Parts: sequence; C-alpha cells; structure tokens
Amino acid sequence: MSDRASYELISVADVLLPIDPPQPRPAPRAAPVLAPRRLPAWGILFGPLVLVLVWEAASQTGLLSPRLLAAPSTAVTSGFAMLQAGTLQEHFLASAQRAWLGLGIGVAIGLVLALASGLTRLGEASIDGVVQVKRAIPTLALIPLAILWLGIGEVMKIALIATSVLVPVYINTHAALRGIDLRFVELARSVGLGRAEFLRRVALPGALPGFFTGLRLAVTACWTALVVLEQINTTEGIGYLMNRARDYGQTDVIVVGLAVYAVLGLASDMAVRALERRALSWRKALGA
Amino acid sequence: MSDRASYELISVADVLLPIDPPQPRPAPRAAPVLAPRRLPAWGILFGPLVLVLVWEAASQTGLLSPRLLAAPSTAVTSGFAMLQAGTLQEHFLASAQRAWLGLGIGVAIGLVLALASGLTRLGEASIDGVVQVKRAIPTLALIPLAILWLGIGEVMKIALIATSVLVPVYINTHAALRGIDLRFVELARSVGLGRAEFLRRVALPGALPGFFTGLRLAVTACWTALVVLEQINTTEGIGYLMNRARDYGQTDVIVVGLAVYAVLGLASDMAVRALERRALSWRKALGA
Amino acid sequence: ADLPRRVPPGTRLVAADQNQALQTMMQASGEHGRLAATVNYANFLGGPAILEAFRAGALDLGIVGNTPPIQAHAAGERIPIIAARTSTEPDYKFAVRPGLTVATLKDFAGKRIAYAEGTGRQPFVLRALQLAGLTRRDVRLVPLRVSDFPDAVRGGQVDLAPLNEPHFSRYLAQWADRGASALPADQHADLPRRLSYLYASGRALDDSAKAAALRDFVIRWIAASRWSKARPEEWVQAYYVRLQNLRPEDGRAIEASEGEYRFPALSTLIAPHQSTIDLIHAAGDIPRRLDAREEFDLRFDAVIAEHAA
Amino acid sequence: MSPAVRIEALTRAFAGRVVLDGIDLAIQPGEFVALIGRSGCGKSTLLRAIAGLDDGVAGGGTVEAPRSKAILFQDSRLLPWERVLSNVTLGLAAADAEPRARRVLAAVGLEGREDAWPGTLSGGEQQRVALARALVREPALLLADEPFGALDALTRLRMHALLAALVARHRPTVLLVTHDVDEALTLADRILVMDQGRITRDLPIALPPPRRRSDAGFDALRGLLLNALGVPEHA
Amino acid sequence: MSPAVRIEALTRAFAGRVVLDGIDLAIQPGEFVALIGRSGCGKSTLLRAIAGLDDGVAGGGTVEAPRSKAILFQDSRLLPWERVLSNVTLGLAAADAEPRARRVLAAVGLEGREDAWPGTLSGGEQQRVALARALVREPALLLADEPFGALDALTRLRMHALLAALVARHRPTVLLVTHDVDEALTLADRILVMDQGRITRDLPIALPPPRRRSDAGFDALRGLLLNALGVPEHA
Ligand SMILES: Nc1ncnc2c1ncn2[C@@H]1O[C@H](COP(=O)(O)OP(=O)(O)OP(=O)(O)O)[C@@H](O)[C@H]1O
Ligand SMILES: Nc1ncnc2c1ncn2[C@@H]1O[C@H](COP(=O)(O)OP(=O)(O)OP(=O)(O)O)[C@@H](O)[C@H]1O
Ligand SMILES: [Mg+2]
Ligand SMILES: [Mg+2]
Repeated sequence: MSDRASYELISVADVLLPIDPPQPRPAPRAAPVLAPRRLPAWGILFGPLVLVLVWEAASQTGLLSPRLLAAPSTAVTSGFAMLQAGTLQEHFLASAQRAWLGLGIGVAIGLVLALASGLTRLGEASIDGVVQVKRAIPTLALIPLAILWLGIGEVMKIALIATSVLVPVYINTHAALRGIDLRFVELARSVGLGRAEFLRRVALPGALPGFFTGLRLAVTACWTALVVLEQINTTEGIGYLMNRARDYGQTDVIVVGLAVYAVLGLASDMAVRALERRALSWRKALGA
Repeated sequence: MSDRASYELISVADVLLPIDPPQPRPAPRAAPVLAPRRLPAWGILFGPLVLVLVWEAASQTGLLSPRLLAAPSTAVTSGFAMLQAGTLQEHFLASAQRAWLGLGIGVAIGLVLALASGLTRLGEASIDGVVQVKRAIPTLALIPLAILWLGIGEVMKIALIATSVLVPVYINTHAALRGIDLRFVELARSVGLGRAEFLRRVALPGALPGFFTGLRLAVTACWTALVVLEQINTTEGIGYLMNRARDYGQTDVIVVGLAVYAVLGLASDMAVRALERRALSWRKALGA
Repeated sequence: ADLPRRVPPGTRLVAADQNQALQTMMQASGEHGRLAATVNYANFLGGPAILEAFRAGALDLGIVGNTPPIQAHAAGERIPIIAARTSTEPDYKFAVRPGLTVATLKDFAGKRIAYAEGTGRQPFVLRALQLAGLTRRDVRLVPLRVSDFPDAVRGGQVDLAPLNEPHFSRYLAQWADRGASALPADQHADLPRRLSYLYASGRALDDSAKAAALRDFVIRWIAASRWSKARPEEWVQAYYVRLQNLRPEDGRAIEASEGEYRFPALSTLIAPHQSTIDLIHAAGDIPRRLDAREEFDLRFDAVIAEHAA
Repeated sequence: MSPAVRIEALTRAFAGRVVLDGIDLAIQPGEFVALIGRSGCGKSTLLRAIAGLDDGVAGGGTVEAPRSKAILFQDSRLLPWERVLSNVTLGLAAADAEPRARRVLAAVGLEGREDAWPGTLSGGEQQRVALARALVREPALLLADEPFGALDALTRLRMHALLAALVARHRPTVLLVTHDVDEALTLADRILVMDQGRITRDLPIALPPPRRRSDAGFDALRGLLLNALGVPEHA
Repeated sequence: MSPAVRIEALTRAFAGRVVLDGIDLAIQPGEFVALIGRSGCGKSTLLRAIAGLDDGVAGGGTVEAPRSKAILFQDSRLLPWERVLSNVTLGLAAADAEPRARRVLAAVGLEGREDAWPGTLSGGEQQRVALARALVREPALLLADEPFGALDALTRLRMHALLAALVARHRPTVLLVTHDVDEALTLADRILVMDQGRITRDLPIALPPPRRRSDAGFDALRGLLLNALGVPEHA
C-alpha cells in the first residue's frame, strides 16, 4: 500500500479554469422568496369567502336562477329558520354521532393496521393487499354485504364509516412509516430499543406527519360517507336531509346542507392542522 | 496570499482489486428486527388470496349460500362467459376511458394547485380553503351542480372524477411540500436558485413521496367514483354493470364486478409503487 | 288548443330512459325508425338525476313512474305528463320475511315495512296502509334504498317489502325453504297498478316543432308498447335476455308481471294522481298541496284517444 | 476602498437568549478571515446573518455583504435526491457548469463519483462535495462553516491548497469558521476569536507564506490563540 | 484472555467496489484503539460491521463483539422529535436513567439545554449530546466515529478528559475513529492506520500518561503516523 504515488495529478490551474477576463455575471435579480411567509390560520378562509361572494352576486344579478341554486343569503335565512325550529341541530347531532364514532374506530384500526403492516413482513403480506382491495371497491358495492352481516342498524353504518376512514389513515401512515430514515432505525438498534419502545420513540413519531395527512382526509370522509348511508333506515342526519331535498328539488335546503358540509370541512381541517402544528412543533420545515 | 499552495492535488484511487466475488449475507438474528425485511412486490397478494380461498371454502361447504353471495368460482365462470361474449371488455373500456382521463386531468390539476398553494401565500389563501370545502362536500351533492353546468355527457363525468381525484393528490403533495426540510430551502436560497429551478430541483423532488401517496389514493378513487356517475346517461361501464346487476339481483355479475375492482385496485397500486420505488431510489428509508 | 302536427326536418329530441327499456322497445319494435324527429336516448338509473338533467335543459322528455312528476312539480319545475300507460297488475308485491305470514293488509299493524321516500314505492306503501285503515304510526316504516329492499327482507331486517320482478319471484323461489312468503295475491287487488308516464319539459312543449315531435313520439310509443305485448317472446329476448343478460325465465316473469297495457286519457288520471299527491303530502314530504291538473298536458288526450283505441 | 462585509451592532437572540451581542466588523475585499471560538458561541449564527439566512430570528443591527456569495454550511447539506454532480452544479447558470464541476470534483478527489447518490458517500466525501459546490461558484464572498472538520490530515492539506489556489486566483473575501488553530494560522490574514456572542480578539496574521508550524512566530501566535480560547496551558 | 473484538477476513463491498479488503483484527478487553485513515478508506464501514449494522451489504468474514456496546455515529444522529434529555436516555432501562443523563449532559457542558429540540442546537452541541448518549450507557465496547470533529480546542480537551475518566472507571474497550493524529496519540493504547480497506499499520503507543506534545517520543510517533497517512513532509 505504499505506492500511493500513482495518483493522478491535477494542477490547480486546470481546476480553476476560465483564464479569460472575468465573464459578466448575470445581472443579480432580487432574490425570489422561496419559502412563503406564514399565512394566519384563518387565511385559508379567503378563497371560500370570495366564492360565496361571487355566488351571491351571481344570484342577486339574476345570473344564477334560484330555481337552480339558492343564493347564500336564502340559505342563511333557511338555515336560520331550521335552527330556530331545532331541526338542523337534530339532523346534525344524529350525523355527528355516527360520523365521529366511525371516525374514532376507523382511525384507530387504520393506525394499528398501518403499524402491523409497516413493521412486520407477515403483517404486510396479510394486511396490505386486503386494504388495497377494500379501497378499490366502492362503498356502494359493500353495502349489500354489510347489510347481510351487520343488519341495517347503526352498527352497519358506523362499520362502513370506519372502513372508509381507515383507508387514508392506513395508506398515509404506512407510507410515512416506510419513509422513516433508516439512520434512525440503526440508532434504535444500536441503543438496543425493544419493539415496543421502537414503536413509541421512533416509528410513531416518524410516521406522525403522514398520520396527520391521513387524518385530514379522514375527518371529511366520515361525513361524506353519510350521504349514502343515511338512505338506510334513518330519518335523521345531514345526509338524509340532503337526499330528501334532492328528491324534491329543495334548493335552499340543499344549500344549507352544503354550507354545513363546508363549515364542517373547514373546521375539522383547521382543527387537525392545529393539532398537527403542535405535535410537530419540532419540525423545521418549509410550512412550519 | 500568493502561492500558499504547493501541494499536489490528487484524485481518489481509481480501481480496487476485487478479491473474492462478494456475496450478499443473510441478516444475523438476535436483536429484534426493527426494520422488516423486504417483501417481494407480489407478497401483498397473500392476504387477498387467503380471503378468496376462505370465501370459496365457505361457499363450497354451504356456510355461505350462493343466494347471498356467489362463490369466487362461479364468478370466474361468469366472468369468463362475459369475456367470451365481449361484454366485460366493453364495459371495462368504457369505464377505463372515463377513469383514466379524469385521473390524468385531476392529478395534473391537483399537483399544480398544491404547488401554487404550498409555495405562495396568495395561492394558499385562495386555493387551500376551497379544496377543503370541495372535499367536505360529497360527490353525490355536487352532481346536481355538475349537471347544471356541464350537462349529462362525458364532460360532466370526467370533471367530477377529476375533482375527486384531485383531492388526495392535492392534500398529500401540499403536506409533503410543507414538510420539506427548511435546510434545503436555505441551500436553494444560498445558491441563488430562481423560483422555477427551486420548484424543479427542491420542491418537486422533496414533495415526491407525498405526491406518490396521493397518487395511490387517486388511482382507485377514479374508479370508485364511477359507480355513482355511471347511473347518469350511460349504458356501458363497470359501474353501470354493477348497478344493473343490483337491480336484477345478479349476484354472480356483482362478484365479477367486485373482482374487476379488486384486480384493478391491486394492479394500479402495485404500478404506482413500482414507479415510486424507481423515482425514490435515492431514499434510504425503512421501507426502501 | 291543438297540438302542432308538422315536424320540421332536423327536429331533435332527447329522451331520458331507464335501464334502456324505452330505447330497446322503440328499436326492437321498429317504431324508432318511423319517428319523425331525431330522438336520442339518455340512460339513467334513478329519478333525481333525471329531474336535475331536465333542469339543466339536457332533456326534452322522459319515461318515469308515478312520483317523479310530483317531485318535479314540488321543485317548481314544469314537466307535464303527456302520456300514460297503465297495467292490469299491481305495481309491486309485498314480500314477507322468512318465518312470518301476513294474510291481510290489516295484519300490517305493528310490522316493519321497507319504505323508500321519493320513489314509487312510497305511495304504494302509503296506499296499502290507507286501505288497511292504518296510519303511519301503526307500523314502523323503515327508510331504505330501493336496491336494499331484497337484502333487508330476506335478512329479516324488515317484515314486509314491496318488491318488483325478478326479485319477488326469486325471493319466493329461493327462500321457500326458510319459510319465505308474500302477501296473498288477492290482497293486492286494490293497490296501485303499474303506471308509466311520459313527461316532457315545458320548454319543449312551448316549441312548436318539438311539440309536434312529441306528439309523434307518443303515437310511436303506444305502438311500440303494443308490439311488446303482442310479441312477448321477441321483447323478452331483445331486452331481458340479450341486453340485460337475464335468464329467459326471469325475463318472462318480469314481462308477465306487467300484465296488459292500457293507455288512458290523461283527464281520467287527474283524480287518482291527486290522491297520490295527497298521500305524499300527508306524509309530510311536500310542503304544499299540489294541484294534479297542473301536471298534465291535456292537449295530448286527442292523440291518445285516436291511437289507443 | 469600502469593506466587502460591514457589520454594525449586530444582535441576534433565540427565545430571549442573546447569541450575538452587538457585533461590529468590517472585512476588506480579498481579506481571508478565520473565525474561531467555543462551541455554541455564535459562529454559525454570525455566518447565517451575513448570508441573510436568518429572517425570523429576533435581533437588530446592519449587515452589508456582496450579492455574490457562496456558503459552506456546517452540515454538508447535499440534496439527497440529486446525484453528486447535480449537487455541485445546483443553481450554476454558466454554460460550462458541468465540465467545471467535474474538474472541481476531481480536484477534491471525487473523480468517478459524479453519479453517486449523496447518501452513499462517506462523511468526508460528503464534505468535499459541499466544498466543490462552493468553490465551483467563484464567489466574491465565501462563508465557510468548518468545511474541513471531517477530513483526514492529508486530504485536509490538499483542500487547504485548493482553497488557497482559488483565493490566489479570484481573490474572494473569505470568512472561515474553524476549530483548528493551526488551520487558521496557516490560511488566514486575520483571525477573530469569538466568545459568548462577542468578538473578543481581532488578530492580524503577518506570517509570510508558506507558513509552517516550525516557523518562528507560528508557535507564539498559536499559544496566544489557544490562550484566548481558554485552553489552560496548551498541551 | 479472549479478545473483546475479533475480526477475521472481513470483506465488504458496495456495488462491487471493495471497501473492506480482508481485515483481521483482535482488540483486547479494555484496550483503547484509535483508527485513523484517509477519507473514504473504510473506517466507518468497519465500525458499522463491528456494530452489526450492515446487513444487506455484500461481503464475508467473521465479527465477534460484545453485546453491550455503544455507538457514536459520524453524524450525531439525534431524533429530531425527542428533546435533548430523551435523546440521551433513549433505550436506557436503568431506574436512575434520567438523573444520570442530566449529570452526563452537565459534564458535556449542556446543563440547562435538556429540554431543547435537537434542531435548535449548534453543530458542536449536537455532537456533545451524541457523546452524552454514548457515555451514559457505560458500554463494554464503545465504537466512536469522529466524536470530537465539530468541537473547539478547549471543549475537545474537556471531552477527552471526560472520556478518559470514563475509561479509567469502567475500562470499556474503545475503538475511536479520528482524523486528529494528536488526539489519537493522546488517548490511545494502540493506533491502527487504514488505507484502501486494509489495516496498513498497527502501532502500540507506550507513552506514559499524561501525554503532551512536548514529550519525547510524541513528535516522533506523530511524524511516523503523518507519514503513514501520506502527509509529505509534515507541515
Ligand atoms: N434555532 C435556534 N433556536 C434556539 N437556539 C439556537 C438556534 N440556533 C442556534 N441556537 C443557539 O445559539 C447558540 C449559538 O449557536 P451557533 O450555531 O451559532 O454556535 P456555533 O458557534 O456555530 O457553535 P458550534 O461550534 O458548536 O457549531 C447555541 O447555544 C445554540 O444552541
Ligand atoms: N451505502 C454505500 N453505498 C455505496 N458506497 C458506499 C456506501 N457506504 C460507503 N460507501 C463507500 O465506501 C467507502 C468507504 O466509506 P466509509 O464511510 O467507510 O469511509 P470512511 O473511512 O469512514 O471515510 P470518512 O473519513 O470520509 O468518513 C467510501 O468511498 C464510500 O463512498
Ligand atoms: Mg456552528
Ligand atoms: Mg466515516
């Protein structure tokens, strides 16, 4: 090993070419802002607000016939009337119970499945494909089977909500788990972490960003699933309300329903993101 | 500071002499295996396969009456008959055209929106909330509006597929963008990357893992959306087939439909993951 | 006022079809080729989407059961009925869950009955209750999607479900061993008969070219319907067997369940239609009592009388 | 001649903890300044302030620095999804960016590794890629945060030589953070000692090149600096 | 006494490139071995092989090493989502893990930073947390990959002293990768020089403690080692 002398020799001059007079550098432009400044949490309301204003304007000027789509202001009046009559609250609570119970169960199962499948070979072999198949099959096609096994009561509805909520949680958490930096796994091995501690200290926190993304998809999925499910053995719920309004073309009620969905969607997304910001406060990321 | 340097500049040794052909070593087993060993791509078929076998066994032993759910073998026979008659292909192609066109458009729009919203304040303010509202509203409730504006033709169906496919692509890509390590953004600034180059060299590759997760959700969403959409002004498509089979209680056709969904789901997921593995080959991650 | 008769060349109609039945019947009978206007068919599954398509101006006419015109009316849309086809058979038949027997309509008291608001089965069930002298409070109406009715009744989730063919016959045949039964046929005698309406958008009716084309369509439709009864085997083959992939015996059962067709004058339907409206109104689904007369375009009675005789 | 870098009353604080405590500093064009100081005393914070990479950090003061600058971060900070060569050419607009990058990579001893993923490089190799990325730009101001920390003695000498050659050729202003007093003494025209957010020593180094440990004056300066760093009696 | 670490005919190759080329090595219990060598010569690869962290890498040979070992990675490798204290106690089962960790953190000069996020630490601070994490475990074998690279002279001396104290107390076997020849000479009982995947020098160091640069023999060994590393005439 002593003949190190056989290395190639590169002279400094070769390296540092352009010998010719210094080239005119491209004019320095004002540095572009690559990371956007932080938007306040309510900032995302700007878009929806503009939308509602445009809609209202279109309704007022007659561009949009109220026969086709009620104006937001009409919907406010109708919504207020429904609130005063107490019907809106009833429908909302009926749906909320189903949606949130299904959400809780689905998120828990999705998380457990993702961990089992992400961290063990047998788990992946048995779980992953089944979840892929499940999510490829439309809920509408699963309803007959669900009725067969679980009847037409609340159990069936909550089960179906849970299975649809499970999918984004599973996929995102699983993908995030699979994306955990191998260096941290090595560290875990080198300090002799057991499986449970590895899960708690490395796998879960490492997969947390993915889990939250899945959760964001889940918190709205649990509500949208209700439109179909509340056609079955119910007389209460936002989904039921929407279906009946659609049957009889009650555009004002439809718009009230849309507003409920929109508010729910925005509120739950903002809630999850607030949670996420707190849980991931250690991150030094573009959007942090 | 003139000639501080008189050392030779050399490059690293070129070739090392190979001794024995190196062999891959089996992993020693003692400490708990924290990172699961790699499952071959077809490994995820294990779960679905077991499911089908259990189902067939239940059918054969009479535990599951064919009156309730046809056996997989019956479905194979029916499916084969439908293939020979050419009807299955026709339905498949009709759906595939809608699904994939919608997928392509939705993925493109989702990606662009995620970039606009993830990298600019104005973009986030105008886009993000609207997407949250959109995804909170069930497709079923959007159909009336879509019919109103886009009619009952293919345009309406493809637009609705695109908007539902857009959601997971947007959410996942946006979240991944927001999770890009700030250190890379600093690097980009320090080497004076312009916006376009920042996008191409840092933002896009950094958000790619999230984009792929979104894409995985999208490739099945485009098909499941069809069950509802193919109730409108169509006479062909897997969704139409399933709906009609339900109308007439053709359990074997329903199972053929389920099988088509399952195969599609597994195949498209595996395709996206193969693509992902290639695109992310630089990753040293738990699941790489 | 009389209907215009001249159909200018180039007149087009778009017809809402359900399960391709209209289109197949028109084509298999050869009547489609005799139409004066160019007619395209848009196939749908389910009523609400048809109403929305009308609103969007995408449709000129459609074939539906007895409730969609009421829904359209309630929604403030003008889609008058331009022709009707009644059958001698009941619209649906009540299947009874395995292990239970229900001998008369009066026995409905206290039972769980599958119920689908916004569909033809709603007035059907309500009428049955009315005939039995019961009110909604004497039974449990279980709201379900129509497509879930067979599953619900065979799984015992409901005691009674109004089924159509082939589900009704298949239910009795396949679940006889578990004690599947039905409300006796004679108990169905006073229940609503099968009823199909052709209805057309007010805008098409205001357009003299389209109105003439619609008049022509009604003539051809009556002929095609007659053809299907005159050549039931050809109809079953063309539609149920070839197009819908059903077994011939299923197809025949469905065909038989439709009984004989009649094409009554619309004026004679106003009273029964009003009572259907009243049933639904009493159920609380429509905010105000609608006037059935507004839902018919009686100008078509002349052409119906001429061709239905 | 106006200074290349001018800093006045610079303060920076994290969560109330003052890290830069009123720094005044002027660096002349072409000057080679070494910055040494205890771990955590604020060297990287100062460099980041000069580089303009600390928006959002509390503090005040003025910083003037040329537009054209290159930064060598304390971590090598390679984009893991770009191969070595692309990491070096990142943001380089020149038409001959690629051949130039290849030459610089060869000079840092990484010929043949142009197509490797950064994740497959050894620690020292990664550091050399980062060095190549900074050198290939030929900036007016080079801010280098311990660029040689992970290198062995020989490679380090070679990198010193490479840097010296670049400096001789293009005469950039250099601010080099290092923990190696000998390195500072060999390379710099001026050495700053930092402590608790202040510059406590500002030492011009007038030794003639080539500088060697055995030179008269070298050891004396060495002792002085180690003393300034608090090393009791330099072992 | 059987050796604490025994390595025979160890080979490792990445994508056909041989990185460890038939290494034979025995380290006695309690021995303090320093490993020096060119950047990219295979030092980290050897450490990872001893630590058993290289499944999937092609190669052969046998490695025997004690179960109880601690590894200091070349990057400090702190879990970004755990605070400093939790990073130190990671996987530590002892009942007094936390007070012990606090003491070690104080010893590395990070008292009061227990609740900081790793991302807010300076480079040297991060390295010291990693050092604390390794030292708090009192392992039978300590594998340290350039643990002092990012530290200033004074802090480095303090860390040397800390390590020496630990070694004196628990007598672990130590394998220390370093680029600093003086560091190796001050701390080690034996120095290995690696080159292109082989161990080319195996040098016992018999200097009595406390060792100083000014000692007789120190300079000679220093010259020998620099020569082995290829530094032409040691500057
Ligand atoms: N983002 C931050 N948040 C909170 N504290 C920070 C942050 N960045 C740096 N600090 C603290 O500021 C002090 C100075 O940090 P700096 O990185 O400038 O040190 P340094 O002199 O470069 O040290 P080293 O030689 O170890 O790299 C350190 O105590 C560090 O913990
Ligand atoms: N995963 C890998 N894939 C391919 N090549 C690798 C990989 N890991 C290391 N190498 C190569 O193996 C060689 C030895 O690497 P190693 O990390 O052992 O070097 P080292 O002696 O620790 O160097 P340094 O002092 O720079 O840290 C290097 O050339 C490196 O590029
Ligand atoms: Mg620093
Ligand atoms: Mg190394």
